[in-house]
Amino acid sequence: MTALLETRGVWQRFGGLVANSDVSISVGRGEIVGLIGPNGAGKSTLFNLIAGVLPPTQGSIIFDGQDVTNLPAAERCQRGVARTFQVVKSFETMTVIDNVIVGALVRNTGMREARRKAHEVLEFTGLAARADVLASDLVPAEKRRLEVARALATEPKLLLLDEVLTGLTPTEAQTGVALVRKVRDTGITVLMVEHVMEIVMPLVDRAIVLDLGKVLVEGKPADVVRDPKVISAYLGDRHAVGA
Amino acid sequence: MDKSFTERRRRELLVAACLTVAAALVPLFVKNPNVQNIMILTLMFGALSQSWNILSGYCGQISLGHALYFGLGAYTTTLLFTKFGVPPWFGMLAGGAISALIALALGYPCFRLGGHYFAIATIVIAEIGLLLIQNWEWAGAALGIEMPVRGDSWLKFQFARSKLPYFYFALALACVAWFVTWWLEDSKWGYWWRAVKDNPDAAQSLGVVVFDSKMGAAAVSAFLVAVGGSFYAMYVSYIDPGSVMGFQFSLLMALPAVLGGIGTLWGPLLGAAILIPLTELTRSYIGGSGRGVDLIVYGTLIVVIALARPEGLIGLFSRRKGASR
Amino acid sequence: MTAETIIQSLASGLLMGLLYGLIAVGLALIFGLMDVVNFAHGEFLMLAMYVTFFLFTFFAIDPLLSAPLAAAALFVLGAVVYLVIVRFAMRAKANVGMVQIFATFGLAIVMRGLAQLFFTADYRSVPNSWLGGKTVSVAGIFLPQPQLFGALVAIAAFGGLYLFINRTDFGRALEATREDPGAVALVGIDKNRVFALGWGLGAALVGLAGAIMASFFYIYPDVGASFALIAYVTVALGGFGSVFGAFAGGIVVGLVEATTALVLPPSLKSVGIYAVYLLVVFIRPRGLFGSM
Amino acid sequence: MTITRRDVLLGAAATAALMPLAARAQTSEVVIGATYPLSGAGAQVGVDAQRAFETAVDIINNDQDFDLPLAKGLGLPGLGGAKIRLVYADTQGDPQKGRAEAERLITQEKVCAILGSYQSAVAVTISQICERYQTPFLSADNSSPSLHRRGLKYYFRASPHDEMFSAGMFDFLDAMKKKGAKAETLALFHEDTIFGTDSANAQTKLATERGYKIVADIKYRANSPSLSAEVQQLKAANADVLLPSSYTTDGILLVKTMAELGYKPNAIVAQAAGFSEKALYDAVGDKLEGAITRGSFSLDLAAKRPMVGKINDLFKAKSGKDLNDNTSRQFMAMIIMADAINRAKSTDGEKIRDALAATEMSGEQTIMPWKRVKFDEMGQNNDADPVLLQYVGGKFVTIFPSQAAVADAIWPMK
Repeated sequence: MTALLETRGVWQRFGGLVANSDVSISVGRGEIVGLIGPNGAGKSTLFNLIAGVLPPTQGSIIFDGQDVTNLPAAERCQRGVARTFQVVKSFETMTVIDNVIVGALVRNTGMREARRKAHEVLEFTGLAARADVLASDLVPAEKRRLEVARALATEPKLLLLDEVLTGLTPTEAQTGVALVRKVRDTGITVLMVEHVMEIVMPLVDRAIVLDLGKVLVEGKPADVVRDPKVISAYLGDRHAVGA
Repeated sequence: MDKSFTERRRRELLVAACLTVAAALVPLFVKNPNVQNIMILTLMFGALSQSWNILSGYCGQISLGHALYFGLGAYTTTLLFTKFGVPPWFGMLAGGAISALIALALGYPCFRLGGHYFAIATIVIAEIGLLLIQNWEWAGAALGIEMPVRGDSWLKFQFARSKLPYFYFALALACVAWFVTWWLEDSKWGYWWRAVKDNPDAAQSLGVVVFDSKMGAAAVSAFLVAVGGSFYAMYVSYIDPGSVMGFQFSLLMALPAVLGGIGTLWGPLLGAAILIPLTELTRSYIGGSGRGVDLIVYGTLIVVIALARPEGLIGLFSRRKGASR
Repeated sequence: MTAETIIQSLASGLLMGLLYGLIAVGLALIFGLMDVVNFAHGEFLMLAMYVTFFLFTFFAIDPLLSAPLAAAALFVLGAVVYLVIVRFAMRAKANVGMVQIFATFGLAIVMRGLAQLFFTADYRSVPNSWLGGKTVSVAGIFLPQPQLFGALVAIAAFGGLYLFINRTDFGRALEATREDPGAVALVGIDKNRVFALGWGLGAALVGLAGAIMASFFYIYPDVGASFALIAYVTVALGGFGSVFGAFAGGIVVGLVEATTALVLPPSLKSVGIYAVYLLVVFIRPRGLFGSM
Repeated sequence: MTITRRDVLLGAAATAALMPLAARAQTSEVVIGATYPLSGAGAQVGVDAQRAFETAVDIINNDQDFDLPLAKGLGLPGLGGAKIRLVYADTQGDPQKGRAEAERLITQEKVCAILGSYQSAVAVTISQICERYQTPFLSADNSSPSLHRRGLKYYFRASPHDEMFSAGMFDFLDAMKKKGAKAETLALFHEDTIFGTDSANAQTKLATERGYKIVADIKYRANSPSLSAEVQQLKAANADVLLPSSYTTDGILLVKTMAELGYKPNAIVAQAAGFSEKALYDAVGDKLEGAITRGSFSLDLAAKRPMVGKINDLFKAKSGKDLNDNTSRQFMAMIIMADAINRAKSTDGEKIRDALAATEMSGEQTIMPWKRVKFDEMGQNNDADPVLLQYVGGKFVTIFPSQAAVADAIWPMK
């Protein structure tokens, strides 16, 4: 089976700063992959390159067998890439249901269908009771969930999650983990960026560790956490290891 | 699951229909031309503000240069009529189409700009338009153009004394502007616009083509405002650059929406219904003093409303949730 | 067109440009501090001109000497406007941008009305000031003294402002507040006090400009309108929030205005300014010196 | 029942309150509307106009010994001594608002005639409305020549329009040339409004017809923050005569900028407007010694016609200013309108119109240097001659035409 997503020799430079150098990763269909690494490792940059916020300086990005390197974010979404934001970006003056409808409109042209789809997604993500509340009135954990709901409404093949579990209480995090599993069970591939290893390791099938803009290690979570290279990369960042 | 939503949409339509019928009956009882004039201006500014609201309220692109489209509508209609004898009904559509095209052409470079840079760009573009017309001999330059008034005619949309045809036209215009807003509110465009206003990055990630959204809003908004400009030209039957394209006019178009509730369905009409009679009455009854008291009253009112009801006067009518709509 | 005409045009444009910069810098300062565009800026200028005019008429104080007084008066006005109006406009939860635009726009109308009520609609001017009507002539190039003095004040004001922002505690507080209003509250800086002082300072700068303008310009309740749009364009051209940008923007606007009038009919000279603004922001969407 | 002090007081108060009502019922009043900019950029002119109209109304309503129509005796004898009441409306210089205000005055305030309106653009819409309601409109001070050429039945103008004014200016230049003065080349300096455009069009036409050379034709934006570029072009052209058409604001800035850029024109012949306003001379009078402006009015007339001086005193008591180009025309508009209403013996629009059309007032019965007031079929008075005034020693001296002149022109200016 071909990979759903592949980055081939991706470089990203900002002026003199190299954020990603020669990053080649691949994500298979139906996988949950964790993209981890210490602060400044270039996770967010790579994430943004995949989501289409900006094109890479060099290299190519292949999604679902097609080169999407130079496609803008909106078009990647139409092809099946959905994302959440690390700092939540809800449509604050809109209700929860309306937030989700925006996403649902990618694959539903009729308003009636879009609305139905949005309700379905709210049901799925456990936000149904809050449908008519303004997004600005949600508590932080709900806002995170709304991000996921909105992204799911676009009916993606690949869901990119940017630190959705960070900063949640243990109970909230557990609900989050359950939601991610549920998403994968519907056949959606998940690539999640997390800074704190402890949270993601039990969840992911495979982990890719970035350090200083390069792929450091990749493999099964159990192997990755034991890898000395990873430990030393995280050394300056004890807290994140969570050990 | 959709019941409350469908019901609300239906209720809005019903309220609008009732208000329209009620408004349509008023001039049958109120014959005073001065009051009728105020009602016509209220409806006109309500419609203009509603149209401005599409781009600036829903889509969040604050334009302070909509006088350009207003002027284009007024000038296209008047020039086609006076120079080529084209009835204003066609001039109106032509003006709308020209404005929409120009809005698209201007939107192409301008929609890359953010916030205040965009607002200032709209102001200076409208000013450039004003200066060009002011120096364009064929279009009357500073002298303006007068529509020759020769008796009543439906084809030419001219009526010497009766204000009823103008009133009903203005009412129709307000209805159309309202209905277009209502209709677009629950359409892909309506959702795209609000998403773009709230958070363009998030919108983009959800498949919203931000640029197209803004262009669509600009075209619809410009078209409707230009039709308003055509109406103004026919109603006043004299236009000159300063009075139809001035910066003040752009502000006057924005003001009702801001005071009534920006980005809301009812805000612009509510704002116009309060602001326009107030403007006219303060000028008529205290402006004659020549001491600026009318300005003080008018300005104070704007400050007070802006501070006391920042979400707009519509907030007085609905619960918080509704206010966001 | 002779070389002399061109040089004279550029010289006049430069002097006027520095003055535009001085008028605009207060606007830029206030914007940079708190993202607020003051739509009553032109009316602040108008009031400063009236202050100067009345000080001259009743107390025979020359505009040169009354400039600090006008600046002080405007400082008070600016701070009061912040405390009484803008502070509340900023509390709005939705559309803060529009609310503050229209709150200050309403204020502008009120100020015009008050000026007409108290000062009448008559056109005033300061007839015989020390500098008024005097001019320095160098090799056939004429440099009017009021504008020359205005240019010097503008340069001095920019220098002072630079030192003030970078070298004084209050200036640093201003900078800090501008970067993160939440954080300064934690270290015990009262945000409202800083903002009020920022507004006072911004208004004082336009007060300075008004005093200089009064010595060569006419004064009436609507005079602010002639300068308001230029001030906004100047600030935007330089980059919102950049004090240095306002300075540079002013010079560009002055020079562009002068050169446009050489090639186009003078009635179209502002078209040149507007076109340059559009050109700049289409290439650099945040103006010449705006932070990205 | 005893009558208390309080009852007496109440009774007295009641009687006092009733009295004026009864008195009002006896003498009917004639309501005339005046539409002017009373706020915004033109407010100063509008406010001065109010004083001019009030002066005229005082003279009409009270018994005054002037050789003006209606000055002697109370009110309008043709209407049983009815008094004139003025209603002002603020147009803010906006055609749409002017139109609305005119309509309000006619339908609500029941005015029988309207005077106006300073800005010609506003006069266009006011006169349209007046035509629709068959209410006479008398342009007091609008000078756009197109106004009376629109075939309106209810439009009248007693004062000259820009073409007549400009013709007067060129007659003067012709006369100066004959005397050997240097006046071959002209520089036009005009604002980009209706007034500036009309004035420049008329002047360009006359210059071509009469063989003058226009070496600079500078159209500038009204209320510009700076006029240095414009003045430089004037300086470079260095014409024999500078012909400015500017309002007060730009006039002040023009003169200041000319001084600053070291440009001393050989002669200024201005199209009034700002150059007949006191504010301009207060500001820059010292630099205008010898400047010439055309005008509708001259205080020098007071020597020949003493009432001019007295009326000027009455006006000055109200406004603190001498009558000028605008206020004198506004004053006369009121007198002419009242005279027509008096002769019409009615407040009916059509009758007043016919009376206006039949107006025949000799120049001596006005405060103006006009031959007479008589309207042609388009409502224009062609016998209103402009004068040329020269600013000498802090006041205006009439220098042209010869029958009105009290001094010779100083040429070139100092």
